Amino acid sequence: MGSHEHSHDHSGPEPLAARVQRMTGLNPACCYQCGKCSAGCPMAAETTLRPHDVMRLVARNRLDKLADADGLWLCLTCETCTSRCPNGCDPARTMDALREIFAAGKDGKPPKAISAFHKSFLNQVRNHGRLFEMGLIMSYKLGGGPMFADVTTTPSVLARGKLGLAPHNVKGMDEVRRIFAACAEEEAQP
Amino acid sequence: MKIGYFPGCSLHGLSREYEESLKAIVAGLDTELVEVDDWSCCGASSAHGSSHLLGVALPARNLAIAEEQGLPEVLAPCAACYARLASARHEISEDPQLAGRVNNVLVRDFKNTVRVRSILEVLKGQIAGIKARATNPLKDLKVACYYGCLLVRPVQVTGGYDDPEDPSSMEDICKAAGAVPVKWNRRLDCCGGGLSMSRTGSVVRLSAAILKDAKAAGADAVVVACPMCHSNLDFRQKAMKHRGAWEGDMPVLFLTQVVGMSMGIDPKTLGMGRHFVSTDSVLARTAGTGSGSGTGTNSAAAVAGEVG
Amino acid sequence: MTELRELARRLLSEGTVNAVLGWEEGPRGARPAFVTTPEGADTLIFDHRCVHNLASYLSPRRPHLKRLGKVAMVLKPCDARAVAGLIRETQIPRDKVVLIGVRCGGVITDPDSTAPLTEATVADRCRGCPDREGHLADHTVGTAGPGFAGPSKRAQKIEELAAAPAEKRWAFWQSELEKCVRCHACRQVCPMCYCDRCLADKTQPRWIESSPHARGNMAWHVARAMHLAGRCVDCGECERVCPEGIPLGLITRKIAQVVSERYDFRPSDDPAVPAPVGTYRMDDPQEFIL
Amino acid sequence: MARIGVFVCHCGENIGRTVDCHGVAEACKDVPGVVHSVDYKYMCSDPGQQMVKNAIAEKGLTGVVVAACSPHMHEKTFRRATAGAGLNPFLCEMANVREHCSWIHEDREKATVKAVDITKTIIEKVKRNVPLNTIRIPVTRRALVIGGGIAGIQAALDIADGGREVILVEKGPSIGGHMSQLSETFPTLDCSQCILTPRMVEVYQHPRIKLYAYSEVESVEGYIGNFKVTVRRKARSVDEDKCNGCGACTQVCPNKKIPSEFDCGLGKRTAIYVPFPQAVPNLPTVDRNKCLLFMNRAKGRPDTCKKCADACAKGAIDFDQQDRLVTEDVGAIVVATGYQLYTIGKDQPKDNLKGYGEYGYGTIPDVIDGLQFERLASASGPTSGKILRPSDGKEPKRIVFLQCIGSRDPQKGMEYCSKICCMYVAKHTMLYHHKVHDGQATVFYMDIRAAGKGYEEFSRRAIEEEGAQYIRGRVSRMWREGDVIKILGFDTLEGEPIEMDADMVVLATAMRPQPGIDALAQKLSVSYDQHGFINEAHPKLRPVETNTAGIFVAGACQAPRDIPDAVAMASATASKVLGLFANEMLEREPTVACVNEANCAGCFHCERVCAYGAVEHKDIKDRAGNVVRVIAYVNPGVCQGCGTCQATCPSKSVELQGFTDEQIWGEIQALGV
Amino acid sequence: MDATTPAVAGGFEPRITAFVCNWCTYTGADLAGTSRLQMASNVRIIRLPCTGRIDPMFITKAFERGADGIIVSGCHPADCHYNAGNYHARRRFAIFRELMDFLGVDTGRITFSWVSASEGGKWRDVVNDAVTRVRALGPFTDYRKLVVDPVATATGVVPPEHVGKEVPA
Repeated sequence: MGSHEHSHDHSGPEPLAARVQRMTGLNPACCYQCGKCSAGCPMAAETTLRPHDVMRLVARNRLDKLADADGLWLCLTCETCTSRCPNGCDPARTMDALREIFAAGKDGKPPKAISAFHKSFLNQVRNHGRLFEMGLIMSYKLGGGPMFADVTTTPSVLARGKLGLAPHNVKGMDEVRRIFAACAEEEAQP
Repeated sequence: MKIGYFPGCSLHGLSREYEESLKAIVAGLDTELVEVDDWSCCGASSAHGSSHLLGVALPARNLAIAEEQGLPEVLAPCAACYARLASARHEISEDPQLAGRVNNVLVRDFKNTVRVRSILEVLKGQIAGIKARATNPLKDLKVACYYGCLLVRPVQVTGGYDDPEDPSSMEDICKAAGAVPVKWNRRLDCCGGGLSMSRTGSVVRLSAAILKDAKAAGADAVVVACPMCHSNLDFRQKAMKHRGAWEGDMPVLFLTQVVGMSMGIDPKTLGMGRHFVSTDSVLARTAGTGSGSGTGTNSAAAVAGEVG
Repeated sequence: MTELRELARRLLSEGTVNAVLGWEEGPRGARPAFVTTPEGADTLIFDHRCVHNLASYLSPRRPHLKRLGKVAMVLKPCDARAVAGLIRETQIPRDKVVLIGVRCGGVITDPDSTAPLTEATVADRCRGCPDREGHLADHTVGTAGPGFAGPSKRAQKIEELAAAPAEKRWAFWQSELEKCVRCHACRQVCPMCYCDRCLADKTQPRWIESSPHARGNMAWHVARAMHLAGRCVDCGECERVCPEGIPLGLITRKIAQVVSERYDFRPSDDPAVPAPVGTYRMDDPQEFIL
Repeated sequence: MARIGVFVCHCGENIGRTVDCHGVAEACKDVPGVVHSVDYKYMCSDPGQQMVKNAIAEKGLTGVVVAACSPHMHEKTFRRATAGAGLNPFLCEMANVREHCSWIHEDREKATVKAVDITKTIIEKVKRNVPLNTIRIPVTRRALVIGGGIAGIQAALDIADGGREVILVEKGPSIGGHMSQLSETFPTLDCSQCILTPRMVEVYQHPRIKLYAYSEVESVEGYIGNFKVTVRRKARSVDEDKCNGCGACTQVCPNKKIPSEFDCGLGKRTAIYVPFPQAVPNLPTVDRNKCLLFMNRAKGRPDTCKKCADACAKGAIDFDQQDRLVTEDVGAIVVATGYQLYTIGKDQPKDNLKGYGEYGYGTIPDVIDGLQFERLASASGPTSGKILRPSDGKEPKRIVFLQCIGSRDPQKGMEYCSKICCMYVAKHTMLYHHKVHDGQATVFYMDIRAAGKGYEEFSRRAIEEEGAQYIRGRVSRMWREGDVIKILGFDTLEGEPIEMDADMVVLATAMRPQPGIDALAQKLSVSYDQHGFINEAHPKLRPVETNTAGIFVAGACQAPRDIPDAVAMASATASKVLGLFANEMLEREPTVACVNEANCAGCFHCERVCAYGAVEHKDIKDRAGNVVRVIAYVNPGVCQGCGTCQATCPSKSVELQGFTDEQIWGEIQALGV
Repeated sequence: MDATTPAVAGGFEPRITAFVCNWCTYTGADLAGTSRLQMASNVRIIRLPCTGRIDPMFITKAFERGADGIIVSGCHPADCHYNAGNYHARRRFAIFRELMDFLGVDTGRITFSWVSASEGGKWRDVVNDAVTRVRALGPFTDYRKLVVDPVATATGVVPPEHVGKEVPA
């Protein structure tokens, strides 16, 4: 009976539901699967794993199934799910926590393009304190984003004076780097 | 009135016209924006999707600086920045443990006293001033006010300055500027947000549905208060057409530009020329701008010519 | 002072009251006085030596005042809290007494002293007292002094005791309570102790051993503290009259702090404000309960 | 001088195995005052009880201690035996050496020491026990029923049929309640009004029921058996004695556009109106907020319209009628004030209710609630039973029902399940399919809760035979496009989002208690939960009693209830009331507080802590009749015996009989070293 | 260390007096019995109708009579058989506990708990924990030895007339 859950649970000694509850302060068991979150989810048509599925799989400790699906990475963080949830669950926050789990461990398989985008984005912030959009575009494409997409539009963006060519570094770069380092360090702790 | 100001990366980059128009209108509204010193990126969805602590600490750094500057409240015009800053404030106030961790990471004595305001919240408080200064009311301009996801929800984070399901502040502001808000259905739908670059197909699907609904409701333009929404609805119209999801040209304006136009501010100052979809049709409808100055790619000179 | 005397004279001559209870100059400083004639009003005084809480005289346990019929009473802001307590607990009807509030800037510790009112001589309860005039009054007279800043020495001593280990506190209180001779002056002077038959005098059963030894003394002072919880107006009279000099104010003040911190209650001179013991909130803190 | 008998029970092996029962009995012999101490195998057996009785008689015992099981088990048994031997039963107490000793310890030596201690504490207590007498309170054998819906009607009829007088107070102009608005009822689909109307008439004609319609309870004083109730009889502006119910007045009233409460706003009524044709009493009422004459008077203008008065042949219209207060003495009260529905609009009556912005806050005209659908489906309704949508009067071909609106939704409504919606939605789909043959009913649901006789079969029939489409999932958003309602939902069973068009949407909104229930509950001093539902005294064993003796609760003011539940509860309250009225005097355990009048200082701390309002003020007068003191008096009819007053009393001037300070003091003494 | 086994053979065994309400904790203790839950035998229960009936004087008297520890236990909030007695008790004992602490009594000697009629297991834990705690604190001779003059004690204890002879402590 119980062996089924155990064989699929890669989250170590702490069950996934408990782990998510610890991270979010929200009880995944609160989800009663009404589907209102998924009904309003803008990406419901494109994903195989909708918000209520995510909540269910968390409650059932199915980290394996969550890892296989694209839903987490297609989430737009629009929070429609959370704001309409009748029972005070927070699917958006839950998905944040799951992304965090996957980002930290090796279970996560975000689609290449999306992962590359987020990585590039954070690199920009880590290195400059602010987003350097031109740098983001370059680094995203080198880091695994579709190479030729938007190539045609970039010049027009430049023409409108929208893209700066040189990054602006904040003065408190030390602090920004420290924040990144400290967060990474704290997250690394069990 | 003095208020702290967190521009955010986009307002210094892709959406600089948002900042240009904002600065142009606040001058007329007796409001002074005090920029947060040496502000850094709020982390956007990339940060909180990879580390919860990082997603809170990055915005908290900016709130801490504002607090040190003695600013009781900070305006974050970008809806995404607003959501991150306001969420950070909310989460820190709800969770003393998190507050401690954030202070450890920041190495600052942050007391979380700064209130975060959205552009709607701030302009809503200035409606009388907007009305009074609307020398060029946008009489016939039918606008579809688009809120998107993060401006009015979740209500715990926003503090409920507007109804999360039936908001009205943007319509009220547009009305004060003389424009006519249309009644439409998709003003709270998501445009596709941060997937613009990484998954353009989804953005095209979602944004096209929004534009179609606005058009069906008879709107001349869509009004937004978010750089990301603007980029998806304006810049991606080309991709939408390319993929056969959308016909026509729907001008997409920042709310601050709408207010600015009503004040008779030069379209160039408002950065109307920086849009991808021409705003000429809008400028034509709101004839009365006496400036006649060129607007870059738009043929505003021609617009001005038509006035006479 | 003229204002007070004139008011007293008027109340007496117009027959509004049969007596005015205030202070007069005694052979050894200020003392409580009953004035029953308009002429007598000139003997009334009010200054920093008027320490006593006259509200005690309103207690039904002292029928001699009641026999005088309707009386007026001179009240400091702190005394007004005691009168409010008596009204709240239906011991006196509000319309049976005329209250003359005096504005106050603090009193000294010892009414017999000739010392001026200074930082050194001021009564401890006046340190940090925010009230310059009471709200429970039919007339308000006089001018208020500036008052004195806190913290009170009592509060400091309480903090000091709280910081000490339990054995130290035990030893401190045993050495203090050992001195108690059970004269019950603390009870007699307390405006809020008005029972006809005190628990301490009951024999069936005898909860409080009556002879003066540390154990009975402990029971007595615990009972007194519990009975005054949320009711004590912090007038400090118990401590002033204790012939053995036991710092009883520490106990009442400590309990007042507990009540204030846990139930956000301070003794009020508004009779309509309910006392915190005898009421409850569903979400009262209960961290000490398993 | 006390003469105590101690009886130690072995309880077979239950006590004897770990406690040396004989040793306990021997040890107790040395306790001063004990004159008899024995042990026996089964003290509760007939011979055991006989031992107690014999000892009382032979040794002249003044107190009995039975060291055996918990008093909750056999205290009554041994007190009965004690009384049987002629000793006051309250001089007998149990020492619990089984549950609290032999069963929880293995060490025989320690258990025996403890058993001796336990028995000694009770010996010391019993030494201080005094004879107590059962309290007898007179009972006024008339009942008040508040609320004239089906629960109130049933309670009133049952009590009246049982031979007692009933005062029935109804807030509205007619009795009948929500049941009179319903079309047909689940699971039998019988016509609601057809089964209700005869009962309404029966109430009206019953010789022992006094009906006060259009009246409200103003105040309640007293206690079980002895309530004094003041009822406000609101001015109808119609003389009840003169009016013959001909209805001529309503025909001529010029203000005909007032939304009818009975038709849930779907129909119209006049300013002088009878809410529905079968109303009981069949009397018109002038709505003073809508009547032109009164609206003019409010503005200080002269009376203009008096058409109703002119039309009345009986001269029954009385514009100057005033509210009247009448008082009634009753011995018991039944609360049956019923429910209201969660409002679908933006304005909500309480902060915790948020309304549904995602469904347009009910601004779409063709989004209605369940009661409105009942009116549409009712033959007596505004559409004569045709299902027509409010916006354009067209027959909706696609109708969608949303369940759990405001229910099971702690964020915007109530966390509880409203219980009846699953069934009435199933019924609605059937009624709809019966009336619109080419229509399709679709239901969005979370779970189908059909626990009731014939309920599951009924809801299955709606799906299997009548063609209702059931989709498991909540709807995220609704909006209007043209005259179509767009619905964005999710089918959690199919795993696909759904965008659906509908012509009409019915929201199965939550059941909430009536507005003003808190004020009424406070008047009655009965407790209510955070939603306003009246609390029952015990959720299992005392489901129709409230925490205040003599006040009972029936129907949907206690929790969401369907008709059979409400009726069953009403009959249960009636049997409770009739039981209470069976005797002229009410008997109660004497464990009540009693004031020492000589010592009471009249501080009334006891009054402040009493949860039952049992403490009264008593004047002590001198010979000349002047009040010299005011002291506390505990009404033994109201006191429930918690003793909080005694612990609070500074001078211990109030004593809880059976648990006096002396008794407790004795117990503590007995435990001393 | 298990509360049911003394620390050292022949070592100190605390005497604990428990004041409990009739409806929740007393019944919960009954349930512990019917469930045969084994627990330390140091506790003597005095039954009151409600925690609202429990007077702080009971506790000082029990200490005087040699109790080393006290348990006060009743119905959980909202469960009071008498609606609100436990709420009044909660305020009373919150203050009393702080008072005892201020006077130098180790508050570990006084245990307050909510134990419902269904919490037999919790009652066992409350008993065992209290016994373990008080055993570690040692005998409360500080309180008992407060009396210097034994004659005064004897006169202080006046038995009611009908009680018969009282054995001096």
